[in-house]
Amino acid sequence: MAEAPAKRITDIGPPHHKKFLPPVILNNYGKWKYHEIPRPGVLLHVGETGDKLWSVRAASPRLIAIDTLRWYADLADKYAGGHLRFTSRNNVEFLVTEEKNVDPLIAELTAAGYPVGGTGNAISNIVHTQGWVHCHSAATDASGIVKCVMDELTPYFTSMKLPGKLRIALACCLNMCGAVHCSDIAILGIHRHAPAIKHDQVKKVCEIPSVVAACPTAAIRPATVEGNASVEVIEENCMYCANCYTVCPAMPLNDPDTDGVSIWVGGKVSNARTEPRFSKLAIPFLPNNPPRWPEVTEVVKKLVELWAADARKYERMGDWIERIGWPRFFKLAGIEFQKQHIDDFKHAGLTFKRSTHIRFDKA
Amino acid sequence: MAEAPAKRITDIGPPHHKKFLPPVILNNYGKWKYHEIPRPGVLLHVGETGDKLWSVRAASPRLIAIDTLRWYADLADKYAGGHLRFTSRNNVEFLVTEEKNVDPLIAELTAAGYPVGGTGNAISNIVHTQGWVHCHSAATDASGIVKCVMDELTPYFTSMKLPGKLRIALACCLNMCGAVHCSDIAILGIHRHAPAIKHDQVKKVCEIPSVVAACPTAAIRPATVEGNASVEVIEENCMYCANCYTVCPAMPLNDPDTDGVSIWVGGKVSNARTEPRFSKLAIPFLPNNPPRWPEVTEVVKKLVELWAADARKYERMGDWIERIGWPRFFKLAGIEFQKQHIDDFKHAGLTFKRSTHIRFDKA
Amino acid sequence: MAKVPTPKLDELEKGPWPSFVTEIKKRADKHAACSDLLGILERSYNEKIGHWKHGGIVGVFGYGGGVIGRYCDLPEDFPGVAHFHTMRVNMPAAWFYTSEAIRTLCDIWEKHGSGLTNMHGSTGDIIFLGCRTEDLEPCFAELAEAGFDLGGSGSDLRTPSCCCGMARCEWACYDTMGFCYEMTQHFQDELHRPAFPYKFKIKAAGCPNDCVASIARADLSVIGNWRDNIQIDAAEVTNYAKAGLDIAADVVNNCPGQCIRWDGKTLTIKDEDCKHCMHCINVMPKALRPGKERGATLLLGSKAPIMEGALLSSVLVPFIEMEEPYDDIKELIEAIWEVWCEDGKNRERVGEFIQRVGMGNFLEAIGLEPDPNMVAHPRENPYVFYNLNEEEESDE
Amino acid sequence: MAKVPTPKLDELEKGPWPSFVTEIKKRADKHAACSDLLGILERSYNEKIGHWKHGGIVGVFGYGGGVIGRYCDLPEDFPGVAHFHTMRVNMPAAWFYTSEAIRTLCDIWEKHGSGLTNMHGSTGDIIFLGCRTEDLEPCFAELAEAGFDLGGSGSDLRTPSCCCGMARCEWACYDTMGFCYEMTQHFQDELHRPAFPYKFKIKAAGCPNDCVASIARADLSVIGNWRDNIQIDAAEVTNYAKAGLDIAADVVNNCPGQCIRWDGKTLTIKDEDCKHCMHCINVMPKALRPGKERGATLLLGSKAPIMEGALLSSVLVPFIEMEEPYDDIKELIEAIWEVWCEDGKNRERVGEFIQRVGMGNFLEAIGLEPDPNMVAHPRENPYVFYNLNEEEESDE
Ligand code: SRM
Ligand code: SRM
Ligand code: SRM
Ligand code: SRM
Ligand code: SF4
Ligand code: SF4
Ligand code: SF4
Ligand code: SF4
Ligand code: SF4
Ligand code: SF4
Ligand code: SF4
Ligand code: SF4
Repeated sequence: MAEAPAKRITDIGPPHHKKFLPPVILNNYGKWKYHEIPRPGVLLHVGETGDKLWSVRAASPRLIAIDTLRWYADLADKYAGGHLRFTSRNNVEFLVTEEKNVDPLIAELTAAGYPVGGTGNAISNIVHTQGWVHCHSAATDASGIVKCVMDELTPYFTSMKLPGKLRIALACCLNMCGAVHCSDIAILGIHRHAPAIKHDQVKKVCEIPSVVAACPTAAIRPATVEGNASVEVIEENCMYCANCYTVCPAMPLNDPDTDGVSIWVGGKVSNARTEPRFSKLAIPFLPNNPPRWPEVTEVVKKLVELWAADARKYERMGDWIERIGWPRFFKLAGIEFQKQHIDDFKHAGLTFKRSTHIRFDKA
Repeated sequence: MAEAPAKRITDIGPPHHKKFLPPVILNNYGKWKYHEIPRPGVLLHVGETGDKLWSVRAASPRLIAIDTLRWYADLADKYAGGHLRFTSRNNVEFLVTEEKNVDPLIAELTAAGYPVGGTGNAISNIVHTQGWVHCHSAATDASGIVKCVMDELTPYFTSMKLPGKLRIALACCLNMCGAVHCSDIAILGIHRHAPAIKHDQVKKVCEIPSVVAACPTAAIRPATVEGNASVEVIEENCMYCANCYTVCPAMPLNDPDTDGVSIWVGGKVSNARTEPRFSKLAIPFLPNNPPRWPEVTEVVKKLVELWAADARKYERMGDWIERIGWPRFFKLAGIEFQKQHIDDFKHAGLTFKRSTHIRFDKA
Repeated sequence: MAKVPTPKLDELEKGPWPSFVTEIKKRADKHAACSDLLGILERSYNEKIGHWKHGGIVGVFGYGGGVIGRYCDLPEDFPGVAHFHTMRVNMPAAWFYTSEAIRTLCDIWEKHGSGLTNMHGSTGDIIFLGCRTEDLEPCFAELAEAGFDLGGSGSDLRTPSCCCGMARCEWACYDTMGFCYEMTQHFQDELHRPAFPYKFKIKAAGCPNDCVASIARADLSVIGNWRDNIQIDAAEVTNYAKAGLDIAADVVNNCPGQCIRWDGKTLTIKDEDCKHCMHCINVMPKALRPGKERGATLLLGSKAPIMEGALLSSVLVPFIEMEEPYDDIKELIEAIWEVWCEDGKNRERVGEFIQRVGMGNFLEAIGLEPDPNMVAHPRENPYVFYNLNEEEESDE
Repeated sequence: MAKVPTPKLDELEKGPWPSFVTEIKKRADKHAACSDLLGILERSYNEKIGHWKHGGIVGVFGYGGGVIGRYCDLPEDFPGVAHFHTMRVNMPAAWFYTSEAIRTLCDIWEKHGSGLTNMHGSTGDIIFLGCRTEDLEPCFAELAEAGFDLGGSGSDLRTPSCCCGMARCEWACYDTMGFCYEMTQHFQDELHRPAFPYKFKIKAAGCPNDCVASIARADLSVIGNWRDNIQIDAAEVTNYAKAGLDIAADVVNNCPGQCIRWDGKTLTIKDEDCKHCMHCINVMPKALRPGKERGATLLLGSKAPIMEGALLSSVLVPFIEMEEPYDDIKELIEAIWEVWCEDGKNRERVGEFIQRVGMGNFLEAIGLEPDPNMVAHPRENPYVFYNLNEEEESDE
């Protein structure tokens, strides 16, 4: 750590947001009346006073260079009185008060390769994580898969023709940075081999009791290996969560051959209609196949279109599957139901089918 | 054990049922067409051939003397060609083939104090267990409470005016002999004190490792007490399930002051409409107050009538509560919601309210 | 009468419901066990505590199950119930009797025991309540002579039970009684000689109404089902409507499959969406019936709470044809027992065992393929096991 | 450009979605970190494995959080990313900026780091991606000068975040941004100096639509709600109907409270049955609005799967009025932290902690009464704890 400078400013927190809000917002703060979506990617909010605000939403790769940020600033100055924001799904929004600016702004964004959309019954940006760009823990890349999947799904970003919202998220390991576990479709990096233990280092860089305590399935126990105080992993109890690696760098799990991604479906967050719920395992494993991950993009697209074709209005992915039932979902999706789909962790019994409410395939 | 007699017959199993079936059943076996309930307690089954069978169902205390059984046999001979059966809820049924015998049979049963009913949308017999009549484990009596509760509910046995079926069951301890855990209303005997350990006997009559393993909450550990190899119970981890007592007689839990019953609601078994489900805790504790258990009878009657007044047709207790919500159930029932109602065992988190789907009391 | 006054128990002779106290009193003059039972019970009613001692290993020769030993803790005061064992007598399937059979049982039990019974116990047995140790064997011999045998207790197969099924119900999708009888006979050894990690119960219901509560209290729940279309008698539908049944409200709106249509004239069912819940059939028994391709759904693992919490049985085989002598089911049961006996812990029910070893592993061990009908939904947690080493090896 | 060819990454510049590779390339000529990032990433794409080492304790003076240390494992080949730490800069509430603020951030980050960012990280921070150790402190100083501070990392309060709420949404039931700001400021110490058993996240959503996914990923989820009646503008309802909205199918049939009636003319809501799901309001924003008695529901405990499995937050306070400076909520948070810091295990999130100690005990410890709204349903297992000894003692 650097030495402390003479006069340090600390603990000031972020700037107060009111400094950054445009006048139309300051004037209508808490007094918006309703909104409309005049075209995909544009939200029109109308205040009690009649004031109007057009928010223009554009796609973002999330990993952005300051060059692009400065261009955003320029666009904001040109069309939006210098006001912009980012959304909880990492899109950028320009806060426009003059209707005439909306179309030129959209034209400029689109021309530069930043599609406008993500509103209403659309697919918005993929919430994701660091992957091979920054994290030591990643079982797959993040930005790369996101790019490939969204390349396929852009038409659903720029239009609003889906039955409801569809939220996709990606996390590159089981730590699940982001709300992957409650997404309509989640893409999750996974390992499939127990940690490789560097026995000569464990004692030096890790606290053995913490390592033992870190394992959700109690697969780790202290052991002396080749004369080193270390740990051993009971391989059949290991499900590759990498929590041991999180607390102990001497236990890496990354492996080019067996790492890959799994696909989860049917989660949601909003309370609209049905309660929030977790995503469930659809496809246990797809290989890491950079740079374009064809297996992943294909299956995500297929799942989206299956849902889009069959779901009722407003029916989120999970609501749709609940209605048609998981057996039919597996059949329609052409996914083989495997051992891995059946829960075998703590609450497993509660996920078993505890009734005869079965739908049979009729001949 | 007695010495083996010279020529023993063993492993013959029960008599074949066809020996006991009346001709009308043998002739219509698997060929019944439909049924009607011409009056409470009477099922009329009609075969494809047009054959008719009236089954007359009468209440039974389940604990019956052979004197009564012989009287049943006489009644069967007199009205039912010598044919009778018992139901899965311990009622007796006379299998009558001549319509003219139905009413006199009912009259005779009723006159003798054996009400006829339990069919259709009624309360049938209470499935129950041994209690103080026979079991060492009982935290309450069984037959006694059943008698008191059914004395109150007999009008719902002899009529069919309820919204749906209502199944009550009683178990005198957490072993829950009978399907108590899936009943519309369950009455369950409970202890509320940790076992009293007879340290001088543990080693003699119990296997210490089995005792330790028997505790669902890991409250037991081996210990030397007053020089005896024995066990100790970490009292704050004990929830009085008595599983230790089941495997070790030296650890009794019975206690006149703190034993009593708890009331559970909303379970069901059938797959009709909704899936089978467990009963949930309504009242954590009511005292053992023999001989008439007024607190228990009162509350059970109240719950039945609350449900009867508010439920929709076919709506089982649990379906009704699901519809109105647990908060309103507690309010209507006048039951205080307490710490004990909130699950704190293994799957507790799954029973928490994980959404904002809340109904507020409107002013 | 009881030898002592029983003012508390006497209170339980009042009221419209038949009284178990009256029943005991019927025998109080005839058998010491019955008068002393009244006495000791009155004492329990006063003291709010039971007076029975824990267990006791008694039984009949060559059997490990079928008798529950019971001694009271006040033998001096109540010698009549010093021994008060119960015998579990295997009932006939679905509890059908002739008056003659009833009298035979009464005669035997009058001779060898208290004359008190439970008709029936919660597992389904005829319970002979109150037997002295020395009476067990003679009682058993006479029962056997009369064609009766004991049921299960301890860590064995428990007495299988079933609903009345085809004998008295139009909805039975298979012969519950025949199946129950066949299982009981086929597994006599497993029933009488405890050799399992814990008890194993089989219950057979003819349709999803599940009138023996099998899904809540049987390690193997066999529930009748059909896989083709519900049979509709259009004329009878019309009759129900005419008779005032509100088909839209009472039937259509309650259908969990959301697959019934009623336009005021015709009722149609989209059978591929039917969840086989029975409701529509229950409401209109003359008009609707289960389909013709009948069989059963096999579910596994229900039990009471101790120790991991109660379980409901869950789907193991979504649909199976039920054909005597049920060899496929017997094989499946044996495969389950084999795996469970090999790896189950002491006092671990099969439902708990499956949760511990994992359903996927369990299925592999018994040789069944995973089926999406086995789950309410696929897993939510990402803790997925693989066995790539083994897989690679087995690839070679 | 990257110093090495990047044919794989180049593939990711194709297609309609904006490319992160293009973004990195924009800086590749300007900063060695960016060209080497391309190089090392291409290597990962070839080898299917990341090239970053585990952690590394770096930071700014006096803070325990806000910086994630990162070193690559190929520093010789890619010296530009030998150090590649990230700084988590606390974003303004709901991510509102002026162009000026954006430019200020860009200038600072151009001077002290790679010039690559995430706008934003999953917790909400501005992520400065790729900083050398020696640049951390000067960068921090300049940020502070410009009015920015770092966010959380490690076992501290994480950067609170919120939806745009009253700033840009008609449904906000409280001032999410004001609340978020106030919490962030009030708990500056907890945010910068990790002293908890594990991380603690706060997320604030203005209504049950939960546009910051707070219920899935915040230890404390604050979700706006109302407790009176939905406001209905009858004229606008008519307009929707006229405009072709199928109110029966689209609104009434989707209402989980089953409490909306629409007779073709008038829409009525039985508000005591309303579950506050927002659906009807979402569909008819001009006609329906949340009630006037507004506040929030507080929920506790959501988190990602490791280690006990993922959790959703569950109701702690069904309804609370939201009044600056939110003293009651601050006190509640402090009470929660106190109990959790006292008894929580290392790396045990508060949601897991509650499950371990029991919700009932937890409520007692923080001084809240049990409420039936806290549970989906009461317990199913009979494993109920009592403390009769203590109760008797406290009775005295
Ligand atoms: C801008 C943003 C909040 C922010 O502060 O950044 C936002 C803004 C709005 N949301 Fe949202 N939501 C935003 C993230 C979310 C999230 C969080 C997430 O996706 O991670 C959710 C929960 C998603 C989930 O359930 O998995 C969310 C669930 C909703 C819903 C409920 C949708 C449903 O049917 O389940 C509505 C209601 C609706 O759209 O009818 C809604 C409605 C709205 C409205 C219409 C509210 C309003 O009156 O202004 C706003 C425009 C929505 C639109 O884009 O069509 N917003 N909204 C977020 C935009 C993210 C993006 O770039 O796409
Ligand atoms: C006789 C008996 C079977 C036996 O072999 O002994 C039986 C017989 C019939 N049951 Fe049952 N059920 C019998 C125990 C059960 C049980 C088990 C239990 O109570 O422990 C259940 C599951 C209860 C539960 O869900 O908790 C049961 C759930 C049903 C249902 C579904 C009711 C529902 O709406 O949930 C029906 C359908 C109906 O009644 O409409 C049904 C229907 C029937 C029918 C109508 C079947 C028929 O066509 O003959 C029979 C007359 C019912 C009546 O009493 O109204 N039977 N029935 C049992 C009588 C017990 C008694 O003495 O009261
Ligand atoms: C007699 C009977 C109750 C009754 O009055 O009807 C009974 C009585 C006893 N049961 Fe039971 N169980 C009886 C049916 C049940 C049922 C219901 C069923 O079989 O459908 C259950 C719940 C279903 C299940 O198996 O889970 C049941 C779950 C238990 C348990 C808990 C087992 C578990 O896995 O959690 C125990 C404890 C044990 O086995 O140690 C138990 C243990 C006992 C013991 C042997 C007590 C003990 O700890 O050793 C009781 C002897 C009482 C006595 O003195 O007569 N009994 N027991 C039932 C057997 C009669 C018969 O054979 O027909
Ligand atoms: C940067 C970020 C991902 C991103 O690309 O956006 C991130 C990155 C990391 N997270 Fe995260 N988490 C990030 C948001 C989240 C979220 C989402 C959220 O906060 O809304 C979650 C899920 C919600 C939750 O907290 O449960 C999340 C759940 C985790 C976990 C699992 C925690 C758990 O209790 O299960 C870990 C493991 C740990 O803490 O050791 C973790 C650990 C990590 C570490 C520090 C890796 C580690 O093992 O030490 C990652 C550093 C990556 C890197 O090299 O930059 N991260 N992490 C997010 C923070 C940016 C920001 O400050 O804005
Ligand atoms: S999900 Fe895992 S690999 Fe990805 S950023 Fe988070 S901790 Fe790192
Ligand atoms: S990867 Fe997870 S399951 Fe495997 S040993 Fe490490 S902590 Fe345990
Ligand atoms: S429930 Fe308990 S006390 Fe009652 S009979 Fe069964 S084991 Fe005995
Ligand atoms: S009563 Fe139950 S919880 Fe208490 S010590 Fe015995 S086995 Fe454990
Ligand atoms: S389970 Fe079905 S077949 Fe058996 S008696 Fe009940 S309704 Fe009839
Ligand atoms: S059996 Fe049940 S699910 Fe099937 S059509 Fe009838 S009511 Fe619907
Ligand atoms: S959570 Fe509610 S208040 Fe906040 S932006 Fe979303 S819809 Fe608006
Ligand atoms: S908010 Fe939801 S529950 Fe309430 S009335 Fe509207 S749709 Fe129904």
